[in-house]
Amino acid sequence: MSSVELTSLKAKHDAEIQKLTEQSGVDASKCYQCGKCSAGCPVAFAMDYPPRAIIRFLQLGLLDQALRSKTIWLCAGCHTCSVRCPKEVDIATVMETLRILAKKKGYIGDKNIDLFHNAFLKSVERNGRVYEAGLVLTRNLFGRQFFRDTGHGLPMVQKGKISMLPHSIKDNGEVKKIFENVRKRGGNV
Amino acid sequence: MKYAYYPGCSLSSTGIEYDMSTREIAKVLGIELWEIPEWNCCGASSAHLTDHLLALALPARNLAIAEEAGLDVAIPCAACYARSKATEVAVNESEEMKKTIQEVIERKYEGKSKARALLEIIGESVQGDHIKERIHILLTGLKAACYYGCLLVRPASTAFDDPEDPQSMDQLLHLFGAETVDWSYKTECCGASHETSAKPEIGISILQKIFIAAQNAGANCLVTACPLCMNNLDMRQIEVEKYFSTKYNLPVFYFTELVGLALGIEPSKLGLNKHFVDAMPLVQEVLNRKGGEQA
Amino acid sequence: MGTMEQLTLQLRETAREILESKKAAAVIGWEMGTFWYSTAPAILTRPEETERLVWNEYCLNNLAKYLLDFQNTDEKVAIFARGCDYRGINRLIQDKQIDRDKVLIIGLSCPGMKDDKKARELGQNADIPLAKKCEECTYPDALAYDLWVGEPKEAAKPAKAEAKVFPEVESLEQMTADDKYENFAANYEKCLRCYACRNVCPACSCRECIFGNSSKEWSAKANNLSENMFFALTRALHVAGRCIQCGECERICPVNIPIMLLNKKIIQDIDHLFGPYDAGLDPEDKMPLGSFEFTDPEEFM
Amino acid sequence: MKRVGVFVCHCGTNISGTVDCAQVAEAAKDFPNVEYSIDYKYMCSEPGQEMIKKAIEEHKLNRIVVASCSPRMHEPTFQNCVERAGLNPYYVEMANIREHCSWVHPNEKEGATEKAIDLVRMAVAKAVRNQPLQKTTIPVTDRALVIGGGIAGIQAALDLANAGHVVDIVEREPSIGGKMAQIDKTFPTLDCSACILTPKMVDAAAHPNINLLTYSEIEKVDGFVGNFDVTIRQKARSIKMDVCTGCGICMEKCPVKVDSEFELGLAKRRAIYTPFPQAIPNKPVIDREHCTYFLRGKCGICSKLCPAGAVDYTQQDELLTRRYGAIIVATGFELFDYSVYGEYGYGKYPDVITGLQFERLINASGPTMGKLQRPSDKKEPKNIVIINCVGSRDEAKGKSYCSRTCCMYSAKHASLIRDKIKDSNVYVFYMDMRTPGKGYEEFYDRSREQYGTQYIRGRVSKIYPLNDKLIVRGEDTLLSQPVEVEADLVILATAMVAQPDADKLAQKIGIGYDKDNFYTEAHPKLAPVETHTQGVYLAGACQGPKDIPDSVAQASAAAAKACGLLSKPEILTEPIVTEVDEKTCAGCGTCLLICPYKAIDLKTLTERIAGEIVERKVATVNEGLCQGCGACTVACRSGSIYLKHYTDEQILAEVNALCL
Amino acid sequence: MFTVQESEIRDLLNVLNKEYKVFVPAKVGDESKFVPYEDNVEFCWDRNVLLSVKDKFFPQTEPLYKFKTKRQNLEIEPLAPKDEPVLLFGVRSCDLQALNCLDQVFLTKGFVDEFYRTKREQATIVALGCNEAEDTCFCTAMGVDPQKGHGADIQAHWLQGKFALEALTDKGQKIIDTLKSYLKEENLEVPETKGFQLQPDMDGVPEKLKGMFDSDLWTEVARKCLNCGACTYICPTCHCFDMSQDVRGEEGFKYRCWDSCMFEEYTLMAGGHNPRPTKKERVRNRFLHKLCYFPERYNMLLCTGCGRCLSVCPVNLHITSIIDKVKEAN
Amino acid sequence: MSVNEALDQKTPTENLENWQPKILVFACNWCTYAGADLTGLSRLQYPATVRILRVPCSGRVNPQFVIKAFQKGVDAVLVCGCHPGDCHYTTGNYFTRRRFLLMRRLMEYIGMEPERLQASWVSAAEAQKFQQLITEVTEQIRALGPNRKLRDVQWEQWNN
Repeated sequence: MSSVELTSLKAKHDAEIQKLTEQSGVDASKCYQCGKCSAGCPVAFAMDYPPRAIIRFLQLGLLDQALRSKTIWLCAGCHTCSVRCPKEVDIATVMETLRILAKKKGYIGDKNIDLFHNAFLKSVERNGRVYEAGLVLTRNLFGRQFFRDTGHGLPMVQKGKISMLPHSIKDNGEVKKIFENVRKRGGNV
Repeated sequence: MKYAYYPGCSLSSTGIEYDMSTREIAKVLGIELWEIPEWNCCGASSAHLTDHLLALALPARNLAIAEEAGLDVAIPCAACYARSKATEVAVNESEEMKKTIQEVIERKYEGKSKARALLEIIGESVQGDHIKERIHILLTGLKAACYYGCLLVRPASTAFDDPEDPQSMDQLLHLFGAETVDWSYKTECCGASHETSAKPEIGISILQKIFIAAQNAGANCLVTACPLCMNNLDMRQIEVEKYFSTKYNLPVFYFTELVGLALGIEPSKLGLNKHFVDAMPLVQEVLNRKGGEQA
Repeated sequence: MGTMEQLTLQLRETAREILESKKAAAVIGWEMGTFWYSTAPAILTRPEETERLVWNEYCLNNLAKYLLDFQNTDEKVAIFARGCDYRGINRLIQDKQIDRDKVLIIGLSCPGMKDDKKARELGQNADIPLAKKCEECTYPDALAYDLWVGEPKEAAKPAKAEAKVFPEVESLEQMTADDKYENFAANYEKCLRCYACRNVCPACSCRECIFGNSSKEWSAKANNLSENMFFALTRALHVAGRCIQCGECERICPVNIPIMLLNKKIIQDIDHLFGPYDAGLDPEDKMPLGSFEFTDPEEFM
Repeated sequence: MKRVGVFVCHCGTNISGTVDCAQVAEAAKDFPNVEYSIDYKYMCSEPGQEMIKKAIEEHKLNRIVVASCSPRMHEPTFQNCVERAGLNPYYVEMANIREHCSWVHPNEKEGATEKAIDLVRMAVAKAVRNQPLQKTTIPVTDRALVIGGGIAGIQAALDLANAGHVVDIVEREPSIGGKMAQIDKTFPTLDCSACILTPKMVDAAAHPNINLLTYSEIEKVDGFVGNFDVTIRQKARSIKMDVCTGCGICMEKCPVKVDSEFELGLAKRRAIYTPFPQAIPNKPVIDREHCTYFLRGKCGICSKLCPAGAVDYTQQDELLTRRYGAIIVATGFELFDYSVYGEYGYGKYPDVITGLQFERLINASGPTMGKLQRPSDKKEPKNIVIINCVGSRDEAKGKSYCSRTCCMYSAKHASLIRDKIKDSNVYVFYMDMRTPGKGYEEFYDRSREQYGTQYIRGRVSKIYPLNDKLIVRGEDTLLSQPVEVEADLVILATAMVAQPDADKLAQKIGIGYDKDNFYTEAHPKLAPVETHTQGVYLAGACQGPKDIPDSVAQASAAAAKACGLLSKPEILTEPIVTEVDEKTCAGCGTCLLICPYKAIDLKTLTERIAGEIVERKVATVNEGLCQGCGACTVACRSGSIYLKHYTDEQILAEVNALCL
Repeated sequence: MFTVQESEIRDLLNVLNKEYKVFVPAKVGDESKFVPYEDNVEFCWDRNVLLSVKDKFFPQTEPLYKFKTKRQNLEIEPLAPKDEPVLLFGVRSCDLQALNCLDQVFLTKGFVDEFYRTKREQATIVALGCNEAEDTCFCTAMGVDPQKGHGADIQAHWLQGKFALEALTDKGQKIIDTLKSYLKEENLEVPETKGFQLQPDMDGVPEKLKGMFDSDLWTEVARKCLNCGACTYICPTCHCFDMSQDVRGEEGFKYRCWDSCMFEEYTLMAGGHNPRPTKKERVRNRFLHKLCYFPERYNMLLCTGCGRCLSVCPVNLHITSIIDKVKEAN
Repeated sequence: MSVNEALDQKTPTENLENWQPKILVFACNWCTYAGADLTGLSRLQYPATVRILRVPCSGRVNPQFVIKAFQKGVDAVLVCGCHPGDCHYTTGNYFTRRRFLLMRRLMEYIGMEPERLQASWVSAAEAQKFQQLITEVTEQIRALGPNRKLRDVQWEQWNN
């Protein structure tokens, strides 16, 4: 096991971690590593690092390790960790912020998840709303999982749950404008 | 009472029975729902993982339209509710954010219109004696495991109910004669974000625990207030059963469906026939009990 | 008939009712002054006098200070109060100069008053701008009251204070030390030491001001720049955490010293050093200089 | 007419080696009001002091300035000297021309001499304005009050009583003993708690100098050091204490059963009861909230059965006012109510218990006679989980501090369990083990090595029932993996918190308390048992979480402080206190906000203005409480409250003198 | 009449400045007052200045003598005002009348204040007529002619872009003679001052006031008074002062400085007794002094109608309205 | 006299070449005064530019004293007391801190150089800190030169 040289890492990532703290509004240094978050996390079993470890990375300046973890992509955003944290560290928000930053840096921990979110937002931008059938199709195509969920597809249509045509709204491009405005402000959409 | 109504994308497709039952019971309970004209997707559950501002701006447009009409917004979907609430809170907490969001959505939103969960609104509207007269059938025999999911009562600072042991749905169902079981999975995550994405194996084991816990607690059905949870618990139940070679046979209801049933609304109008795990036998059982147990 | 004229009638009626029913021994409001652009505080004790009351765009005086004249009376005093009067009243309550029980607050909503000096200059037909002190007003309405005159309003809870930033203070802060001093000195070289600023101020509530009391060794009576500056700075320190930003000191200064420049600086610093605070919102609030936090900023060497 | 004498000391060559003392003395002659000025080799020596006394006589001096060393060194010397010459000691002013001048400027002779002249000028300017101040004495009542009859209170009372002082212990429960009486064994020795506590309780009860006031509470505290007038409410016990023999028949026959507070709901007691068999006084009390007689006017069984006729339903609360010289506050702690933890089941799972409940369960005199069985089904638990830091170190639940005792008592519990049930497994979820005490680390070691306790580093996230087990889920943070334990019993090491009404008592006495309502000591290092109110001392956990050894140690320390005070018939008060100029005081009360000693109050002044009698409020200073810091004087805008010996006038005179 | 174009007035003042220290009315920021003439002053010809010339004769703070104690000795060194001829250019009639009032106080009835006298004697005054009254002006009601400065050496008028000068005293004539080369002789008509809005009727008021010491009127009008000293410090006739000293170590200066009868401490006696304990007594004293006591003693009103107090009083407690009320009172 | 003149005018006695700043130090009795004593006991040297004025607590120091000191001709004022948490009177220095945080900003705002009013916590043990503090402040004030701001020049005017 190689050892981690902490001093140089700290200097290297201090500014970035500081920025992260500002963006998420969460101060990782408050965490005293009790692990309550990880114990309560419904997805922890599938993660490469428990959420506690992600916070530890931030405390030590191991930013890359945090950004390249699968954990941040697996977080379901259920906020169980955040409501239980004895130090009131909003871990779920840290995960969100890390994922946004990872995406900016091009570290895509889980391509499928990323594809899904991209397709989802594209649909929103184009139609104003989500076109679920299309979304299922797009995702499966990109994810090369052609048959996934198709078992559910037919009954869905039969039950009138999925419309085969996209529905969009007549908002005079207001939603598109929102996306544009966010981009103008440096949003990574 | 009049509310702006924000059904959200799911309710016009996979969660259509939630929409149907909501509109039906609102009529009976005298709640006027004014669907936000040309509402847009709130961005859940992708926007907040992509861009913070976008995640706040998308719901803001819907809230802004409601604010113009001077109404609070009733939101059935827990995810939509959580995102909209986050926007409302952000706007009220920071003048700067208020300004930014208004500039992004190019509309005025002062944070006056509040995002409210449908469960809370329905819970309030049935307070008082008048509701007794409206009950057609008591839901006797239902042993419901109320499943609130993770987003409805979190984060704790803005939640309308307890994040660890919420009670509002239980109380609502008690009022209509159903039993609810005490179980500890009320606010566990169902893994929906993984289901709708690409990690089935993760979701399946999360779901399994929920089904077992409900069964152990003696429940004969699950009740939810979220179309994503519904989708997961209902549509994937068979999948989980197959995976673990077992049978749970737990019908899953929207709480609005059960309220509708008790108020005497035709099951098909509530969409009760649209479930994957056949709910009709249990519904029929309840309806057959009638007689002396009619309210 | 404009709204303010209508309200004037209501004001008079309310005042008359109060005096007739003896709910209060006196009513403090406004009456017309000598000129069309002037009003004066009116302290009325007889029902028939209430016809003198007015409510117009030149009711500039903050009335709170007049409550001090009733410290020794047992009866209640009624007072018309907008946001600034209300905050002034609270200041006096917080400084224990008057009991809340002894004041009957008649709440008003203030549309903002006009600049009387500009009015005098520009004439009756001109478009008169808002008084400077009203331009920045954040609490135009009384936040709590016993009676209300005007459109019915719900008693608004004291809003949460926000950290304030004053552009004129900020631009002064940008200057060089010598320019700052020159500017400051030029302002206070004019000071007549008439103490109008002190006497109108609802944050000044001493029985005997150290500037009127030569035995306390603080102040020399000589009018010179140094003593004037001592007066200015000391006054600013004495109203620190108490100034309700009513701007009366500056408005009535006969030689137009921008007194609020000092007060605003301190308000701004208090907000940013110790957390946002608006004096006079709630007499129960902790006073910034009557309290501390262990976590206060640490800038000392 | 002020006539100042200036005496410049050479301090051998300490001063004169750098400062030209003769020049200083010569320069001083021209200062206003200076009548006499001289330099001398050793001012503090006998001849030096004689010189001062003689000069006072000859030149009719009435203000003295000594320019020498630091006043912190010799101010009392010269104060005594002028007092002997018939002057008020506060007429002396010192100019520190040694520590602050000659010693720090040895290479700047000219500058140092100039500075010395300035310092003398400042001292002269101040001395001219010095007023005569009188030390006053306050009589001290030789009687102490101890509030709280737990181990800390008992210890403090015994120490005081043994030193010959009369002590009253006020305890709000029907018996003294406190929390320690509920505990089974004590760490790190594992000796029986009752065996060491009950003899002390008996000693206290039997001591001729100790007066027990159980079932009593503090109503009001007035006065100040040496003279606290305390009103005590003696709650109606419904039992004539002087008649009751403590036979206990009444308790056996009482038909009402309610949860026992002492047994923490694990057993029942009657409506007429003593909290526990070894209670002192061992005489019952009637719980009027539950007694059938008081609720419905019927029953009266106890009264009928009492052979001594001691039951008296008509008793009323009595108020007693006594004067005390000193007060020791030893009100102890309460346990954190863990039912705020939803993830631990909001207190709904019967087999999740607190550490103190566990003490009762395993106590030979407890509800199970010491047999460890779980509350739900009386089964013997095999897998037991202990969770540390429940409520402690948890900002989200409002307590950020460490409760200091839990690590140790959890280790104790683990050991006790393994002693009782050999084949049991004990898991302790901890965050950090804190064992700083004599023999503590060794005790923790034994619990692991000898008793096989499994320590898991991590905070438990959730407890939920599954069949008849409790699933305890936490992360083993050393493994970085979530872990689950199927437990039969879960023991929560709940935090120690202040008494729920601690703040109210503090306000009555006039002492400070922190954000967690623990009482604040006067100084965390140098005055750890004193409070800001002179004459009031702290003992035990009311000041912060503490274990038994620390509580006892602090109790003895508090007693020693109180002894020091009570052993003198009167105490001197420092005359450098603040005073109010009532003429100009507006009664705004700002000074009250500043005073850390609550020495300032508002009083009503009646005066005649223009023929009319009017009342107004003014500030007033309790000289017994004021310590003379002067922080209030700055807050007073009109300068109406001033600190004697350091008035604005005096300080400004020094400033002015410095600028000449 | 001798005239000079307005554009050439600076040449004229430059000449005068050689012989005198010349003061002119000028705008200084938002205020206006008499300042020493310099090339860059911004004149204030269109209205009277906010601060009158009072302080040129009776400064707000003025040292009187210097003292020194050494051991047991006390030395006193009297101070004399600077010996320098001063010319005040552009004093309005009301303010000249105010100087006439001050002359009474400081120079008559056996009391001669040397400091005042020296400065008064050294001063040459050029009066300036008023073409237009401000809304606060009421000098005519106080018997002042706004176009004729009583007691000035030269009367000036500002007419049609020119200044017209007319000597009233020999001293004035001498000055005009020295300036001849800049002046043109012509006759301009001096118009009547326009625009008076306030005309308080003083007829019989001083006499009536004699019987009104105990009138309820004072309670009534005093209520709104803030007891600030704005009116008195801005007033060209108010002349109360207090003595004080500045001591440093063994030396010091004795000085006097303006005081105001509106201040509570003004009448406060050493023992704490105050004969004017409330604002009623103080307000009453101010108006009785101006309109009753002073006329009684000097046979002239102590108000010249300059209107300054009207413009600065924060609460509109105006002398004109007091006069009206006195007239109305029974 | 115009403001600029006031700023420029020097007292005749002020000979800039030999000029030494005059620095007033308010020292609390329990920490800083004792610390300054220890500086002497330790024979640590610092410039003879300071005059220490003893007060019971830094909480006794009225910000108005500072203005008065500048009026009378002091070149810099230093307010010193116990470190937060160590106040002999427990809370006095917390009030000092609030008062002087505001006061320093106010003085800077009116054009006083920030070096001329400083505050510092010096404990009874910090002899070296006291020495360094005085040395540093003296250097700073020497660099700035004599203070004329807020100075009461009336005396000088009358003397001329």
